[in-house]
Amino acid sequence: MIPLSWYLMLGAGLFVIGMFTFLVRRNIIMMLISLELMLNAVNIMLIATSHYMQDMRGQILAFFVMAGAAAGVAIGLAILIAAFRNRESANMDEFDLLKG
Amino acid sequence: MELLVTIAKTVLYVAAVFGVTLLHVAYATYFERKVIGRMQGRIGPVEVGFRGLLQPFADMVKSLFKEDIIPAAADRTLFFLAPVIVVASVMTSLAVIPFFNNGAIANLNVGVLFIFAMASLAVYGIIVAGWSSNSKYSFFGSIRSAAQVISYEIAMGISLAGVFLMAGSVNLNDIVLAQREQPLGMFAVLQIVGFVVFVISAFAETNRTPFDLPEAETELVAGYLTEYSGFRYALFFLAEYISMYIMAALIALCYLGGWALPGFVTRALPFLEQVPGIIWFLIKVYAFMFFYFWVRATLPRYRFDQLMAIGWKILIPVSVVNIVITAFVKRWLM
Amino acid sequence: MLPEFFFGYFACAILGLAMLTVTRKNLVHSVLWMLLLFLHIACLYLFLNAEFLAVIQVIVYAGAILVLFLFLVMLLNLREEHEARRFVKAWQGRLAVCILLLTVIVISVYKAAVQPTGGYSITFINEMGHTKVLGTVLFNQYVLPFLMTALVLFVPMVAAIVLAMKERKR
Amino acid sequence: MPGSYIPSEYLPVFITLVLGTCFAVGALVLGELLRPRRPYAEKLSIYESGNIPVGEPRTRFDVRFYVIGMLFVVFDVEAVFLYPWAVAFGNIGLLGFWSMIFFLAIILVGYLYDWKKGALE
Repeated sequence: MIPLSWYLMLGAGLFVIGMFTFLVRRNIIMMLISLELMLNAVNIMLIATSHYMQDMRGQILAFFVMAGAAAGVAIGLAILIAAFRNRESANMDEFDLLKG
Repeated sequence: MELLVTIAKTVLYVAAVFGVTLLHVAYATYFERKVIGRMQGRIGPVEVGFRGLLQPFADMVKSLFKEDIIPAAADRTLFFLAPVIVVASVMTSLAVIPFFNNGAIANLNVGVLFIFAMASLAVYGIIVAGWSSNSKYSFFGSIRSAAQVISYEIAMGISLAGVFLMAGSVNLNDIVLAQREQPLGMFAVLQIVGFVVFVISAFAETNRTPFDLPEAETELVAGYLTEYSGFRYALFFLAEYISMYIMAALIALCYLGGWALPGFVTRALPFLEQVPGIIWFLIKVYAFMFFYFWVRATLPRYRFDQLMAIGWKILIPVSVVNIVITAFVKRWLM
Repeated sequence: MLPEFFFGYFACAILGLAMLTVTRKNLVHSVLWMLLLFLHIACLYLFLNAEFLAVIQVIVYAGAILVLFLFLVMLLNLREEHEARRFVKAWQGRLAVCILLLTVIVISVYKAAVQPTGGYSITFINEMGHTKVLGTVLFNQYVLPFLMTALVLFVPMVAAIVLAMKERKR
Repeated sequence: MPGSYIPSEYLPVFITLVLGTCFAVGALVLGELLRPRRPYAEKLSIYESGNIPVGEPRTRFDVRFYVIGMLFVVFDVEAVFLYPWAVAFGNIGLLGFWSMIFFLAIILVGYLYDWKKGALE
């Protein structure tokens, strides 16, 4: 018998790993990857809670999160392509000028 | 203890399924050469064994003993891993195919989706193979190949949604049982549009002619397989044939009635119920395998832009329209 | 005993693979470790009796999103960065914030427990099939969020073309 | 009971996965033991129709491959929403039915836009 809090702590650990990477890495692709890790951490928590409550709401929400993640990644990477044309780099520090 | 017995039984069953599948694959290559040979006015392999029946084993021994070259610039771990990913993912999807009533290794509730999931993993094998070889032809071939496979995966998924709609389930066993009372005992009649789309995508998914661009010798040497030789190449080849079987099995199960006989046939001729279902299943699978070879002997290859245009501009819209019409008909006319 | 063993394995594997994912220098390796991570998360969903979501995790995350990442990493052919330029300079403060956040979450969920209030028990889901249960709930009670998802998916179709294909006009 | 659920129907799948991987690795290792091994530099170099390899092997490729990948992600998610709808078709009301038609219509608009812009060429 596993208590729900174990799953929540696992999710928290994954979330913090993703968040730390997001904060310290400069590479945009790496930052997007860590964003995915955070979303997955939230999904684990949602599905676990939903399972323990015997309710479907959490799972539906996790489903929507996946769709949102897909859309977000597609746009994020498209922005990266557009930015890459101007700077030839995927380094976040290079994109500090607000002009095309 | 009970658990160990279950595991041992499953291991034996899985090993038997693998063994039989590999034997079928070996003879599928022989069958293919014979069929295409006859169609082109040749006789195919005759030298090894009676009428060339041992040819597949000769090929296997040859590729086992052939020197295998890993390019110096390759990423060795990934180079080793790529065929393993492809073969393992393809063989795992064998687990959900019911060869007869409840005859699947695992009767999953998400059966068909599991096969899709495994097929989407096989794309990694292709990309990793091309990238790790560190060669232009391999790399470009793998990207092309991956683009092709993912494009047709969508058409395939959406066209199968029509079948899910008719059957009300994604479990392969339930899909087969739902077809019994359909016209001719198969969904291929009412879902004819989805069926055609699925068949075309199946050719593209398994990289068969007329969509075998990844292996178009005239353009990109051997595509992502350029740097692979010896038994590694043989494993990719094996995976291609197993996935042909899986596609043929999916078509047989989802559109052609699988191992079941139509209701009106069993009512008219009850003794046919005694025939094991696996026989009907294999007849359908082999009919489709023959179709694969027939097409290969007949049709020329498409150009890459034509191939993408067929996938994106024809198959996807057609399959979406098909599912909308199916939904309307099912809602108000059935 | 068995559930604890499986949970322990998956927890260690998920955290370990996440570490591996974010520390690799070569982005292709990073993405491939993440593939393994997503497969483990999918297996974890199986233990939460969410088999449809497990399959979707593989199809959408592993099969689509990661392929897009891999395409982009190869498309841009990014160089491996210098060690010094991989991280921002003042990382100690950010680490402290992260550890603080972790502590806060762990303390707040440490004793978390919920009552099984809904009617979707394990037997009910297994009998009806997870896909069917989820579809029934989704399309009867969550129609509006679903329609908003359609808009969410519409945006990348337009935006990505506008952003990525800019060059072709010249 | 939540918290002690074990998906026992996936045990055979796991066994199949293990055996399949073992088969692939075993075949490669067997080949490794059996075959000859006489490498030299030319043999290990990359195949380029007999010429000496030139240029960067992992060159950048056309952005349209990325656009294809992006469209693939969107359509994949769309297909994934279709499955529960199709399976639960008998249980969903009129609103759920029309919502999916509306969903497909929105996706269709985006698809036509992409077609017009030449993303599918």
